[in-house]
Formats: sequence, structure tokens, C-alpha cells
Amino acid sequence: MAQQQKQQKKLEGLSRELIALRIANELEDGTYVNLGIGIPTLVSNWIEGRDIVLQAEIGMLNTGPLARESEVDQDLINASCQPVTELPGCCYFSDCESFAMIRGGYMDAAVLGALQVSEQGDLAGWNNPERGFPEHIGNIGGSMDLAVGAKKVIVAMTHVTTSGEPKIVKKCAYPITAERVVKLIVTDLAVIEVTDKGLVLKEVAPGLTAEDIQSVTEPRLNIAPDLKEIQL
Amino acid sequence: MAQQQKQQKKLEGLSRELIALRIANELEDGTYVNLGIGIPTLVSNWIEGRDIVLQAEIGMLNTGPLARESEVDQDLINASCQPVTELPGCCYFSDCESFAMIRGGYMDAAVLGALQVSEQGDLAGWNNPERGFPEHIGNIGGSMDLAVGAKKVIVAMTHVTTSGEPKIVKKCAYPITAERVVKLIVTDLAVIEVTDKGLVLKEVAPGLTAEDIQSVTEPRLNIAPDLKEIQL
Amino acid sequence: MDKAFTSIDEAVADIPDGASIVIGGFFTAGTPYQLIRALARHKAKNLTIMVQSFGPGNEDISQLVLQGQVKKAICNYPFYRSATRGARSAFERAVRSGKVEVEVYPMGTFIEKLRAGGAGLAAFYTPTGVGTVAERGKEKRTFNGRDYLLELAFRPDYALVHAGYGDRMGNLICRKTARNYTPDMAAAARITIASVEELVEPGELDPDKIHVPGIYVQRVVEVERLHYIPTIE
Amino acid sequence: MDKAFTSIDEAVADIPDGASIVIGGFFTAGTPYQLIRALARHKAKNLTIMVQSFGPGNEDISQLVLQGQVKKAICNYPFYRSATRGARSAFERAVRSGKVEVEVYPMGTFIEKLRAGGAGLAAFYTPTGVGTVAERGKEKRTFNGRDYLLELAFRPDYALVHAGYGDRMGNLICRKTARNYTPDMAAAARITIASVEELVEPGELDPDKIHVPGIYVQRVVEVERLHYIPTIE
Repeated sequence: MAQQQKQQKKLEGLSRELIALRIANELEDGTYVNLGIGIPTLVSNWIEGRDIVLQAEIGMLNTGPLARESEVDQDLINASCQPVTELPGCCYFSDCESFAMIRGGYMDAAVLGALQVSEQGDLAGWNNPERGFPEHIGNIGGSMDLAVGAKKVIVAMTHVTTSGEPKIVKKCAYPITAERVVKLIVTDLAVIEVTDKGLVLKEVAPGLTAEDIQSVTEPRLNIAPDLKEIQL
Repeated sequence: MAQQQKQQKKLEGLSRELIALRIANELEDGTYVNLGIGIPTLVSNWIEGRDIVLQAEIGMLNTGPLARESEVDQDLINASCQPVTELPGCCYFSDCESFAMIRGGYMDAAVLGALQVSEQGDLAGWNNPERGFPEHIGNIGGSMDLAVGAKKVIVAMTHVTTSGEPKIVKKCAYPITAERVVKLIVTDLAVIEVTDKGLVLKEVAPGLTAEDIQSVTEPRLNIAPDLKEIQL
Repeated sequence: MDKAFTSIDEAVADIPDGASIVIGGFFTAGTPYQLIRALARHKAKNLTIMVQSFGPGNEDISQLVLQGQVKKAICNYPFYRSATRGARSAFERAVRSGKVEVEVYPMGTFIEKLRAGGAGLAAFYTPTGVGTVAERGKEKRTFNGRDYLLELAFRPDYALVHAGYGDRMGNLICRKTARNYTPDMAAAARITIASVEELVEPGELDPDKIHVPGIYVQRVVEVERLHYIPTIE
Repeated sequence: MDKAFTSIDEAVADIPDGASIVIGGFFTAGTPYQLIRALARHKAKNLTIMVQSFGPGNEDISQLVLQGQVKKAICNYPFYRSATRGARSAFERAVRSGKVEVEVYPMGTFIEKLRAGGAGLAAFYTPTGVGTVAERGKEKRTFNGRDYLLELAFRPDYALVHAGYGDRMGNLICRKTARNYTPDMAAAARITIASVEELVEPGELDPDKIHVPGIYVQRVVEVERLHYIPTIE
């Protein structure tokens, strides 16, 4: 544990904003994307002007940037309860339609936060049992629908917990959001792909090695032949 | 058969318009009503100015009278494919929403035509096997949804077929639309209620007797203690 | 995202033989006449066509039947109401001769199966059709003392729909009862092709009034408004 | 049909003890604050409340909890996101002490159960929640190689909803993302009570723009627009 904490200090990585930028680079033009609460929300700062349509699960397509003070409208918010704006071509619909759309496979990508991701791509993100409620009681919100409905689930999170524990694990200890759905994990330290043959380390933060990443990752990482520094 | 035809000639009853009027009188103010194809459509002529909202299953509430020539809009039709008009407070919605509404129990009454009605209230109206298609192939349209969804199903039809056969029968020979749904049958000759204890003859056309009606009705009719002439 | 096509023939050009295609519209309201004609010119074969009717208002579909493009029809009101008129219809003749297979659903079930498909649901239980021939081959199950039939979701390959107004991102606004099947068919199909009478730039349509969110529409093409007088011969 | 009430207290006066009530709104968008306050004044007890959250944006609901009116809560995001803020919430304390029972569904399932109820369907199969604790006690079934959970329809006794505009026949138009749960909750409940910021005569609303057909709304009452700034402390 002492050793791990020492190691954690050594592993300085990307800021939350740069994790978001790396994910923005991953998104393709001409796609529909949903951004979850937390780091995922920051992705919107990096796609302005790009041909990417954001969906807000409350019931909106083509959500614009956060509203400035004079623009705030209590009837125009995203699912993180932030006041937002309209982009040309936006439209509104019911929450029921929004989730029909999500389950129906219309989201090309969903970017979600996570407490843990397993090497099979299980996502645990909705319930922190440390809060002391029974295991089946917690803030599910739209996370389970997004996790099963999106064509590509990208997880945005810090690589380890505040106490230095790996969040990429062999098996999720926290209640899961969905089984075998995560395709890509972007953390402050690395970009890791989830494949049928296990996790593949594709990119590392500047100054870090594959061994550094492995030391804070529970399952064994396969190293991509073209392993490189995180592309920003 | 010769005798029956003689009898049929004798039993002159209400016109289609007056069957519709009798049904209009049955409808309560403050209700939502769907009118099927045929005689039921004529009911709309008798409720102008009353507090009854008509639903068109194509996706409209508060459908107005048939459009006059100058008002015709190809995008504003009822389910009988007739051009109609708007009444104040009308609204449009999808066909899917329309049937959600119908199955959801929001129609206080549906007035439907029928080929046969059984003494249990089974309705047969969608498929005339004489047309020569297999039994499961025919114009179902919205009839099955309306028959199971409406709070009160009222049948509007002639009492006998063009060849003089009873259309109120012990058991439907034609493919049924729904089981045990008809509450009231209004024909050119009589008004008959379908109850748990069988059919109850409530009203007869002017000049006719209960015996006349029984002679063209297959199941046994219970005669209402207050049997009267059809109220128009 | 500019989903506008200038050529209606190009908009349908990739529809392969054997495709399942849902077609919107109810008689004169919302029928995508020009897209149906383009499909006839395109000549894809062995098609499964899901449409309200092969009867009145859909005369343009006759051409698909006459050209032998239709293998199977899924409808809720397949035929002309009039037996006499029906006897003259190419579709009814093809059904009687066994050239076209027909499946009929109650109208509410017909569109709810598509809604379920678009909404990512596998199936639902409906009370409609219990005790009738519509229950043949279907699971019947009791909930709270009432019987229901299990109906499976349907996800067609293509949808051909029509709307009064559309923008280049695929958002559609329908006129009055022409809305009918359009929103749910657009959501159900993997590729939705919409003809619109007025194509505008994104931002010109009222976002609170859009009936079909653009995400459901992959191609949009402007067409002339054809004028019909709704009367049944 | 004039469904307008002048007194909001009269509009909720018949809600009995033990009723199930769905409440629309998502944070500051579309929450029927005044109706919730009227329900607190009305003091009906043993209520089952189905609402997105007892957390931010629904502080007015705290009063129902503090007054012991709530027996059971059905939510999709019941608590404050912040554990610290949550610890101070009357609702979380009531849940921890066992005074209020909680049931949680994924957001899509939460609203789809109501949609099914309003649409007269008994149940549906959804892929959401498979392999998670959400599948406890639920039938799991495979369709085309994929697993789905059976979810039952829900038909509450009452719905409290809010809309920007309404007419006396109950037709509602919502503003932007304030639409959220309103249409499907209104359809699901046996009695829907709507507060609107502007009540107009029938015919004044664009019939192509109505989000909630009046048939789903039994009572409508005009209220002042309350102004909130959407920020989470």
C-alpha cells in the first residue's frame, strides 16, 4: 500500500480537460453522441464547430454550449441539470422518446464516467455502496439505458481512486451498470481498448511507460505493437 | 326462407340516419367518442354543438364535420378517408399515440358497424369470408383495438342481412373482432342491451312488437319491463 | 450533417433485393408517392412491404405489385373496402394467386410493433386480438386477470415517409393527420428516406414542434406537393 | 369540456390517502411546484410518489416527506449526487430509517412503464438492466440471442404535471426540455392535474404543436411562472 501510494504520486497524467480532449478526438464527425455527468460533460468544450450532434437524455438533440448568465432558461437544461443553449437544427422530445432513441441504437457513442471497469468491459458507475444504501438502491438515472443502447461506450475516468486503488479491475466489486459494454477507457494515464482478447494498452500519458500503467491496473494489459504517447 | 323474406318486408324500421340519431342520443355529454366506418360515421351529423369530442384513429381529437369543397385538405381526413374539418381545441398526434389512447381506455364509447353480434356480446365486423380470402386475412384496421379498448362499444347495423338472415346470433359464424365487448346494439328495428343475463330488448321501432323483433333475432330476447318505442 | 439528396432516385438507389420496407401514409395523408414511384423505377425485387393498405390512396403501389417486386405484404387494412373494386386490384389478384404473401395485424399492433423496434424493446403484451384469429401462433398470457398477446418488435431495413417540412439535418414537421405512421416508421427503420414539400436550413423549424427528430432520418429529399382530392370511388 | 379549475387546492382536493401519484419534471424544467405544495397543504397520507428524484429541483417534495405523507418512492435518480448534501436531506434520512420505502428503475424503464400503462399494454421486454441488480425478481428472456427483462406497466391514480401553455380542454404545450416526463405521465394516470403558465381558450393553441392531447388531462389550473436558476449547490 505504501509502495502503491508512492507510485501513484509518481504517475502524473492528464488533467480532466485533457482526458475530455482525447475523447473528443476519438469521436467521429457525422455522429450522435451522449455525454454523461462528470468528465464526459467536459468533452463538449472540445467539439464546438465539429459535425457532432449531442443528445441530452432529458429530451434534446443538438444541445449547445453551457448558457451564459443572460441566456439561462430554467426550461432548457441538460441531464446534469446545467443550463444549456440551442444549436441550429436542435429539437426537443419527451424523455420516453429520448430513451426509445437510446435503447434503439441511435447513439453512435456514449461517454460515461465509471467507478470501475472490468477487463471484460463491465461498467460499474451508478452506485457507490459506501454511501450506505442497500445494493439495489441508488442513482441509476439514464446510465443503464445508455450503457446497453449506445453503439460504442467510452469511459472517461481517473485511472485510480483517490486512495490509489486501481479502477480497472478483473471483476467489478461495485454494482454494475451493464455487462460487457465498454469499448474504450480513457484515463489521466492511458488509453485502453477492451477487446475479445482482453485489455489492450494503446496510449500512455507523456513520460509514462507500459509498466507504470500495469502497476496501477489490476488485470494484465496486452501492449499494442504501436504503443504511443496519448494523442491530443 | 320464403316466410322469412315475407317477414322482412313487413318489418320496416328506421333509416340509417335515424339509427345514427338514436345512437347520438345515447352518447353522454363530456365524453370522447370514436365513430367507425358506415352507419357510425353518420352519428357525427347529430352531435353538432354538443359537448362530445370525436376521435379519428388516424390521429386527431375534436374532429369537425365533413369538409365542404372549398375546405378540403388532403392532409386532413378521418379514418374513413373522408376530408374533415377542425373544431376549436382539436389536436393532432401520431397513429401510434392514437392507438395507445384507444387501448388505454380513453374512449368513453366506440360506435362500430358489425356483420354479426352474439348474445354474449362478441362482435364480428372485420372479415366477410364470402370475399374468399383465408380466414385470417382481411381488413382489420382499427376495429380490434377499438373493440377491446373502448369503455362502451355500441353497434350500429341493420337488424338482418340483405337476404333476411339475423345478424344477432347465438354464436358468430364470421371471424370475430373481439369477445364479449358489445354493450348496446342499435338496429333499424330495435335497441338491445347485452347483459350478463343475455340480451334485453329495450326499444322497438314504431309499429313493431317484441315478437316481431324476436322473429328476426336468433337468440332468445329478454323483454325489458319498460319496453318502449325507440326514443328519437 | 447535411442529409439532403437532390435526386430522389439516388436516395433509393441502394435498396437491395430482399429488403424490408415500411411505407408511411394513410390514404391521401402523408403517403410518399414520389418515393414509391422511385422504388418502382429502381426495381428492387423480393421486397417485404409494410404499409397500411394496398387499397385506396396507395394506387402507386400497384406498380410494385405489377412489376413483381413484392414478395410479402404486411398491412392492417390490405384491401379495398369494396369487393367489386378489390376484384380489379392487381394486389388482390396477386394475393389470390399466391404470388404475394399477406400478413395482417390490427392497426394498433401494426404500428406498436414498429414503435417497439425503434425503441429497442423486444416485445410487448397487448390486449388487442385476444379470442380472434389474430391470436394464432401467439403466446397468450394473463396479467391481473386479463389476457394479452405477445407481439414481437419489428425493425425494417428502410422507411419511406413524407412530411410537409424538413430541414437538412432530417428534422420533420408533418401537417395535420398526415403525421399518422411517419414518426414511428422513421424510428423503426435502419435507414429512413423522407420526402418533404419544403426543405429548409437547420434552425428554421420550431424545435418544440418537430414531429420526427432528425436522428431518425438518414436521407431527405425535396419534392413537389402533389394534389389529391380525398374521395373513394 | 371546460376542465379549468380556479383553485389549485380544489384541483387536488379529492386525492385520497393511499393514492399513487406521479409527478413530472426534471430539476428546474417542468416541475409542478405549486401542485406539490398544494398536495402538502392537502395532507393526504400513505402516498406512493413516483418522481425522477427527491434530490435537487424537487426540494418542495421534502415537505411531503417531513409531514410523513410518503409511504413509498419510485424514482430513477432518488438522491442528491453529493453524499454530503444527501446526508442533510429529509428524504435520505427517511429512507435510512426505513420510514420511506424506495424502488429504483433505470430512467428509460421508469418512463416506459408509465408509457405502457397509458397505452393499455400489460408489459414489455427491455434490454436495460440485464446482468445488474435491476434484474432481481424479474423474468429474463432471450429474443434473437439477446437477453431482455420483463417490465410491467404502471397505471398511477394521479399525475401532477406542469406545462407552459394549456387550453380549457386540457391540451398542453411544453417549453423546451420541460417536456420530459409530462406527456407519458399524463397518459398513464387515471386523473391528470396540470398547472399551466398561460391558460387559453380552445382553438388558440396550434393543433400540430400540442404535446399532450387534452384527453389525457382531466383538470387544468393556471399558475404564476416561478423563476429558478438552474444551479446545483
